[in-house]
Amino acid sequence: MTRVLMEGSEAMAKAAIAAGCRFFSGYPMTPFTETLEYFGKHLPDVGGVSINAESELEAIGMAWGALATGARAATGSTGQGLALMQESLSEITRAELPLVYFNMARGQGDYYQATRGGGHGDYRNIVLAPIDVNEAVELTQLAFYLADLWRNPVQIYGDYLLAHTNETVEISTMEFPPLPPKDWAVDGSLGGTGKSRNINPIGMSKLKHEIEPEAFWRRLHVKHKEIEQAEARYEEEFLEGAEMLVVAFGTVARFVRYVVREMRSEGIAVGYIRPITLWPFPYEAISNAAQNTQKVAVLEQNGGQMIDDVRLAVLGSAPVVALGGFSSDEAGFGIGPIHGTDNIRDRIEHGLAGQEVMP
Amino acid sequence: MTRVLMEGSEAMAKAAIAAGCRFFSGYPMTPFTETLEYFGKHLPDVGGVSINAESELEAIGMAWGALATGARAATGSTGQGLALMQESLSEITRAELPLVYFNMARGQGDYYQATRGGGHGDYRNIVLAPIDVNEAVELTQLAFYLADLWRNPVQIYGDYLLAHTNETVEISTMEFPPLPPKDWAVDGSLGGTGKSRNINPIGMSKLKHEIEPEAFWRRLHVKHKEIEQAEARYEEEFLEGAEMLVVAFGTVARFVRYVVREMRSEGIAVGYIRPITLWPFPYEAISNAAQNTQKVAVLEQNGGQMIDDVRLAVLGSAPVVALGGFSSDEAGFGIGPIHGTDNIRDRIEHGLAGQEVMP
Amino acid sequence: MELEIMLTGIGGQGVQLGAQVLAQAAALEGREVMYLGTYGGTMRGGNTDSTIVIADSAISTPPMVSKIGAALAMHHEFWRDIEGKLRPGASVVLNSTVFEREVDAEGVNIYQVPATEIATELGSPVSASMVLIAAYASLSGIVKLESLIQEMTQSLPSYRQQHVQLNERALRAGYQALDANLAPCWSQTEVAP
Amino acid sequence: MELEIMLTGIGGQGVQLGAQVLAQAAALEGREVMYLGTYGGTMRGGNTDSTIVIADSAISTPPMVSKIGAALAMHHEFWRDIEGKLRPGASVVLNSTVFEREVDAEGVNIYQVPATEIATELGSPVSASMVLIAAYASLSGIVKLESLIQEMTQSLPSYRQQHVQLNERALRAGYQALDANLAPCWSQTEVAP
Amino acid sequence: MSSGSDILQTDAPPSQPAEKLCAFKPDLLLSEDHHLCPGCGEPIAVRMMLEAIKELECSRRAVGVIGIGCYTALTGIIDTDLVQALHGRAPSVATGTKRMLPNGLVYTLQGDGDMVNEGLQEVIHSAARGENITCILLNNGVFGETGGHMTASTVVGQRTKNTIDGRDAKEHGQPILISEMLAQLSGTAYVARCGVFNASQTVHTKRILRKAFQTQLDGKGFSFVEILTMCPTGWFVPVPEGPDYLENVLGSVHKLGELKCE
Amino acid sequence: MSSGSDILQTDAPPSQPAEKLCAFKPDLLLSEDHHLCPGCGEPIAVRMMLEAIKELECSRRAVGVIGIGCYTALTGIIDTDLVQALHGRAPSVATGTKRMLPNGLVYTLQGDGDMVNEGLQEVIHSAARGENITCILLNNGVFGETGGHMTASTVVGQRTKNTIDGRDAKEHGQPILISEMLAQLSGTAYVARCGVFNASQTVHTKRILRKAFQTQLDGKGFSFVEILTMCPTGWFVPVPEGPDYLENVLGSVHKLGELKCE
Amino acid sequence: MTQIKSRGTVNIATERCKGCELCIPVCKPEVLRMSTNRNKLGMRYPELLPGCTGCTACLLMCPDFCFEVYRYQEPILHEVDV
Amino acid sequence: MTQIKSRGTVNIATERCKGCELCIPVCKPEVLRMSTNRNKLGMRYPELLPGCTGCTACLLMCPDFCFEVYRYQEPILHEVDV
Ligand SMILES: Cc1ncc(C[n+]2csc(CCOP(=O)(O)OP(=O)(O)O)c2C)c(N)n1
Ligand SMILES: Cc1ncc(C[n+]2csc(CCOP(=O)(O)OP(=O)(O)O)c2C)c(N)n1
Ligand code: SF4
Ligand code: SF4
Ligand code: SF4
Ligand code: SF4
Ligand code: SF4
Ligand code: SF4
Ligand SMILES: [Mg+2]
Ligand SMILES: [Mg+2]
Repeated sequence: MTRVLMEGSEAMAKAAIAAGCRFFSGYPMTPFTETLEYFGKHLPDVGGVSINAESELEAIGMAWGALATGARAATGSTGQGLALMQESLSEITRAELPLVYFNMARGQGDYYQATRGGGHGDYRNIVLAPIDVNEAVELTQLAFYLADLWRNPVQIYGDYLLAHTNETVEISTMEFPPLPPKDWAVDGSLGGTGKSRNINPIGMSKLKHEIEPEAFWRRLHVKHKEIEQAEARYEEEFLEGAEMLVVAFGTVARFVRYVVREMRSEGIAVGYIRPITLWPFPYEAISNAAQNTQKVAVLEQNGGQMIDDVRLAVLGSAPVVALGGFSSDEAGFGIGPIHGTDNIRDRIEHGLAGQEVMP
Repeated sequence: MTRVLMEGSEAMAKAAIAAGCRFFSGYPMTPFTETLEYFGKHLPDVGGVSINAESELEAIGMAWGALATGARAATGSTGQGLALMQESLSEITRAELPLVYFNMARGQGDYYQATRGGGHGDYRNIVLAPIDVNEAVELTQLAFYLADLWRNPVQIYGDYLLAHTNETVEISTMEFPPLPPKDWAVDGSLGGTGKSRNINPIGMSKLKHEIEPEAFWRRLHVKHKEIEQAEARYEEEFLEGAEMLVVAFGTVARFVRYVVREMRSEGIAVGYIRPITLWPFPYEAISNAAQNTQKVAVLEQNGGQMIDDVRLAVLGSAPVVALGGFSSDEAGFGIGPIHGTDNIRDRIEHGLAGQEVMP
Repeated sequence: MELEIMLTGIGGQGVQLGAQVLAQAAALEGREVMYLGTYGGTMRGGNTDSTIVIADSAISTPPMVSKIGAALAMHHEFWRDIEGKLRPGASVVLNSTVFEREVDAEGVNIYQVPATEIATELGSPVSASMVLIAAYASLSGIVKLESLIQEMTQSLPSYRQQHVQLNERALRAGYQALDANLAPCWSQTEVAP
Repeated sequence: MELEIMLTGIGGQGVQLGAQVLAQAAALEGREVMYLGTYGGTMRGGNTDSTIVIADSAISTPPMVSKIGAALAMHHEFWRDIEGKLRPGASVVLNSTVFEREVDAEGVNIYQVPATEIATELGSPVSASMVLIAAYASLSGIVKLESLIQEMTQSLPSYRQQHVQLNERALRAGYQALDANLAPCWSQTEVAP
Repeated sequence: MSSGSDILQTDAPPSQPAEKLCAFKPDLLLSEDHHLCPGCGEPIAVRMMLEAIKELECSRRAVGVIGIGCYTALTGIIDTDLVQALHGRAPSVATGTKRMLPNGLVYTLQGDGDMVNEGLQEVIHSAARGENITCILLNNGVFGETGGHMTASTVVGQRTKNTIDGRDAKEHGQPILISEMLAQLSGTAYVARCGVFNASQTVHTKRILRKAFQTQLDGKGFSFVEILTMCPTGWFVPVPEGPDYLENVLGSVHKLGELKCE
Repeated sequence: MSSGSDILQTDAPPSQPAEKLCAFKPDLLLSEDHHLCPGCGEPIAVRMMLEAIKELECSRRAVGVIGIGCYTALTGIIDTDLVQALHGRAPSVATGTKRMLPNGLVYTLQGDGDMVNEGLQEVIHSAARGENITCILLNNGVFGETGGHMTASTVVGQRTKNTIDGRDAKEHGQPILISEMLAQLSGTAYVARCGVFNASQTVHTKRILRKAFQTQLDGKGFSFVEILTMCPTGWFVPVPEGPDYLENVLGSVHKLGELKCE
Repeated sequence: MTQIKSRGTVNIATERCKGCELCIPVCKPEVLRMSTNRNKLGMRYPELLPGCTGCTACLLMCPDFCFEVYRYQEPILHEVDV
Repeated sequence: MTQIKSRGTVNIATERCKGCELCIPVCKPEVLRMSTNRNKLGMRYPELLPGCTGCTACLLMCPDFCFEVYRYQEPILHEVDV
């Protein structure tokens, strides 16, 4: 298969279909709409189903129902639409259903939402934040694998630029290790046998009146700890001898990486590290990297959210400075001055000079 | 006025009415239902309106509409119901409306939701976590004041025990410094004058086509930074000479405080510090306290959420240990073994012995 | 001083009402009071407890107590859970008409009151919990009989006012059932109402 | 090598189609390509830009560029924003029929192509952007004419197939408008398709 | 021929030759035990539903999507595959399930609080879409589970926790007649309302449930059964008066009948 | 008496004595400029709405609660007090506003995507409650703002972005006729549907809006006006064909008329 | 003394009975009545008098699955005082 | 040459016109037609021919608030070629 030029939205949807996604439901909202459109156009070709749900609540409900049958299913929106889905996201996590969902965000202000969730109770979703369309294609396929492996929702955190940039990509089904059979999935077949299934967010099975919620919470917690151990992913460059380390994620990191390469080529001692998974956050990698640098800078397109995690990683072993910052357009789609290498360079230079950049 | 014995739910609702709350809307959910019931019974007595909304989404919408008129208005639910309100909470914060809302939570698993929010974009809500009914009565009144002062939503984070415990309380209208007039509130009166109002979550005013979203975000951010400076509240006891500091909040802190007092009376060098505001978190107080102790323990009824903030406060200056933990009942209302001084003492002793307690 | 009192029994024995009246009476007398009722099951017949803490200044004790200064037991069912929490010197008042177990705690003072019998004689077996709380009030001095009567009257919903008289009789009878001041709980300093 | 090409113009001049065809043609030839269109306003007549990055290996450049190696300008409106980004030695191809400004950048190579005039002569003024991209292709060698023709054909929606012929003529004419290889952009090493 | 005391022995199957007409519980129930209140109508309706599924020989293809209300407690004993949905969301969940299991018999079980309050939109949209599922509403006109407050289905005059002297139209508006509303949509193929306030209506309820399921099996589109059920607890009426109260108070507004049968 | 070229000068008020019948914009509009598409029906409907408010002398007591759709762009120029609601939520917001401002004239302005999709439940519940507000629906059968996808109001055969050859009932179900649905509820006092596809219907639209507002002013309960509006962009039809397409395609299903007037 | 015919009978799981009395009025021959005794749950429960027809109405109305219904191959006759 | 009477007239803000043509067919006397020239937005806009009645139909249908409508105190007569 050769590389083709595709828009991010479409490439991700296509990758999802290549990964076996057979159900999609969503409600239009910029810049998520094109993803929805691609599924609508192409899922039927492979015998899948795509529904333009009547609202975000209905979209995630439908995905939930499809997941329960063992199908690979996905939904998505922008962070705003996902805000409406928080009750479901939290409970789907407890029902241990392998949902994949897209946040085609308007900027990076949804970091807290993505990593800490706005649902109730303790739960965590894996969050993959691709830097470009090529990585998005890979991470989308990985998302379905991880979701099934851990029986846990996985979010793909993109944005307007990821959704709308066209890149040459190759989309073919990726290989992953084998997964256990989905013997928990409902298909009706066990009705009347005394062993019928019950897909339930409070871990309840049939005839089990005495739920043990504490044991259930603990089991989930242990699983989440295991995910933290196993799945943290990151990319790093020029850590060696870096006077300052810049931490960034997603599209913004693409600008940062470019500038850091440029500065390094000019002999400026700056390094770069990028969480690919926002949860689990690569605490260890950043903690280690922070041992060998004078300061750690965080460059995120929001008022300062990931900086919490960076501080938690660095834990005082080096100063952590914020390089900003808000960056918006009139339409509210989250495109702004931060999406320019000049602007980024300026921020990094401030950081090197020991100055914070106000968000 | 003398002290009367009242259930927490009712005392808070009564305090809200004393503070001038004149609108309430909510949807039943344990253990929030009694709060809703009290408003329903007693708001009409003072010419107020209480609506049993048809869902949580409708409840918060109604409160939004009432707030827009300048009325003191509130809503609430458990964390699960609040999960459904996240889009609204996030946008009400941007519309700078002084919402007060109750989270009569099922345990302390909603800490992330309360402090980081599950809405989209950057926003923060003040979170007050009373330790008992008496404090709840005060904090409820404070909530309405702070909401108006900062034009920012304020959450009151309670739980099943706070809602259902009866205590002797005195509920009379508290005095607060004067507030600016609500000249932004709609009443229709400026229609046709060219100066009619527009209560808008994206900071848009009439004829202002060129919204400056960045300036808007920044203004909000600065406000939130000011709140962080001004409003952090906490309680502390026995910091002096404490070998270990226990951090806890809400109802759980009531058990912790009791046990710490008991242990101190036995000469055991343990101290206690309690964030009263979960946001803004009392980083400085905890950071200072951590300077003079050997370790900091966090005792929260969840899988470990506030511990992030404690770590962010302590920043490595002392080890931070988790003392757990999940604690549930069959009904899922969040009552469990942690609500026992024996259990708490046991956890604290583990901490003193240098052992973490798994959640 | 903070005194933890636990009422225990099975559904339908008036445990919650008894607790409420006792708690309200203490509040009426200007005490700091906290109480919390718990219901074990959804169906009638499950266990039902209520914890009351009465104090002369701000209460430190959390609402679910691990130690109890006084226990009023309407029934032996579920008594096990309570026994272990009794403080040394705790007062235990038993509804001897139905309580059919040994009390397995050391250093506590046990008072037997045939509450159900007394109440039944007065023509109102459901008033047994009133007998019990009044008996405890008299032996401990925790609240005055008048306070109990007043709060009992206020606690009953309007459609139950016919029970007021029966309950009042039960309270008076209970107050006489034991010698007064057997185990006084308040120091001499009176709390301002 | 990563080459940033920016197409600029006003709405309705075919800027987006031109960019798409150029980008697709490069992809067809096995290059790594990235492109992003932006629309300034909601109404016709607003500015419209498109950024293309073409490279012979994985692209490092982010989608919104601060520096440009080549600019193809259909119109002078909004040219100001672009001028400042030109790299030294950048190629600038202007639609000289309508471009009415001075180019205020030093060290860049300016090529004038009367694209609209050529296209109008061919009977299809809306094909001016095809003329321009083909002219650039010929001077830079960035893609072959055949690739442009092939991708132009594929890019047009089915209900626009009548434009294929006109566009093909415009591409061919544009390809002849300047001397070939005035500013070759690829090193001698060919990229494997 | 027996004699003696009037009261017959009923603590075991009869010793005389007899045919068992009906077992304690339907086959698709795992146990007879549950915690619902005395006199609750929901277990009665669920029995009919499970018998209907069995009679249609769909035990091995039925998937239930359950809402949140008192009936949720029955998920531990219903022996069909189940998906527990959130309060209000069952029809959307069922939509996803049915689309992926076109041969399944996919039903929802919801209360009026779940369906007519919290999830009104979901059921209407699913119906309008003509989704080939069967939605079953247990309508008791209250939020039973949370203590008996008024729902959007409570009829005027009905007692609930917050309308203890009866719902007042001025203050609380009028109830939504959900069956009438759904019948009006062209996406619905079968809509009927029944009630379990006496034995013959209970049998009739099963008949209606069978028709609704059959509609789905025939691929005709959205089918809907509204079953009026007793909630003496939520209504604050004496338990034995539940059936009469249901028939006369709720039933006089939510009128029984087949509203649509295509 | 003038003569010369056929084309008259129209770039200024006439020089001859003349009475101004109608100004460019209604008094309650702050400016004529907006970014909506050529041929959009929404500004026409909004003009009628603002004129109706003015004529009823309610300029100083009207509060609008605005949904999210293309019409939202007009909030910058509508000169009544406004509250911007989230997508779908306007009727609930208006409920809170009206309860606190009983003498206000509280109206919502929503699109079909906003009201019939995302917020279907809110408008129905508000109507059932008999909330004394006026909800105004601009129905163009598409999500105009997000690029013209099908809504729950799109009629069978209508072109939208994802039904470019016309909505197909089999695949996408049938539209919800929201006015009919609301008229059925006893909480509604006034329900009418009109359209702005020609001048007389536009004038009629104002008459209907006046009646709806008057219903609220008289305290009679929920009033509802559905206005069919052109969206040539979303329908993928040539701009000048908008009015005809509206009248014939949407109007033949969403039939004009007063459905309820109490 | 008179004779009453039972064409059917029921097996009642009285320990499960919650005493709701729904079974009582639906029994057409009126052969069910509530006990004076109470079961372990504290509830009164139905008792069967002669004359059951095996109509299953009681079973249909019982929310607690307390009835099993039988039809005798041969009707049973009971002698009762009237 | 013939005479046409204008009882009214319109003031057209052509620079704001988006060329939708909605005003054209609603003008009963058919005195509006689209220009051949384009405005700054690149759009054609309506032009008025003699015979306006001042009926306001154009104004009612214009989404862009391009019309002001006047009624002459005395009708105006135009001489036109037919
Ligand atoms: C989002 C949400 N809100 C509120 C609740 C609380 N809740 C649980 S059950 C219930 C009422 C159920 O009423 P209904 O569906 O009529 O069932 P019933 O109990 O009457 O059988 C409510 C409000 C919830 N679980 N989820
Ligand atoms: C919760 C939420 N989901 C999705 C959107 C995206 N959105 C904005 S406007 C719109 C469509 C509006 O359609 P309609 O109300 O019919 O108005 P129109 O644009 O057709 O005038 C959508 C889906 C949103 N703003 N909020
Ligand atoms: S509350 Fe009502 S619906 Fe719930 S179990 Fe009890 S009777 Fe049934
Ligand atoms: S998309 Fe449709 S509704 Fe939106 S402005 Fe354009 S024509 Fe109007
Ligand atoms: S089967 Fe019929 S006759 Fe027999 S006890 Fe039951 S209801 Fe009565
Ligand atoms: S219907 Fe069932 S539960 Fe109710 S009284 Fe009869 S046997 Fe008992
Ligand atoms: S006012 Fe009437 S007659 Fe005059 S131009 Fe307008 S539509 Fe035509
Ligand atoms: S209706 Fe208005 S915008 Fe449309 S063509 Fe006529 S004047 Fe121009
Ligand atoms: Mg119900
Ligand atoms: Mg629309």
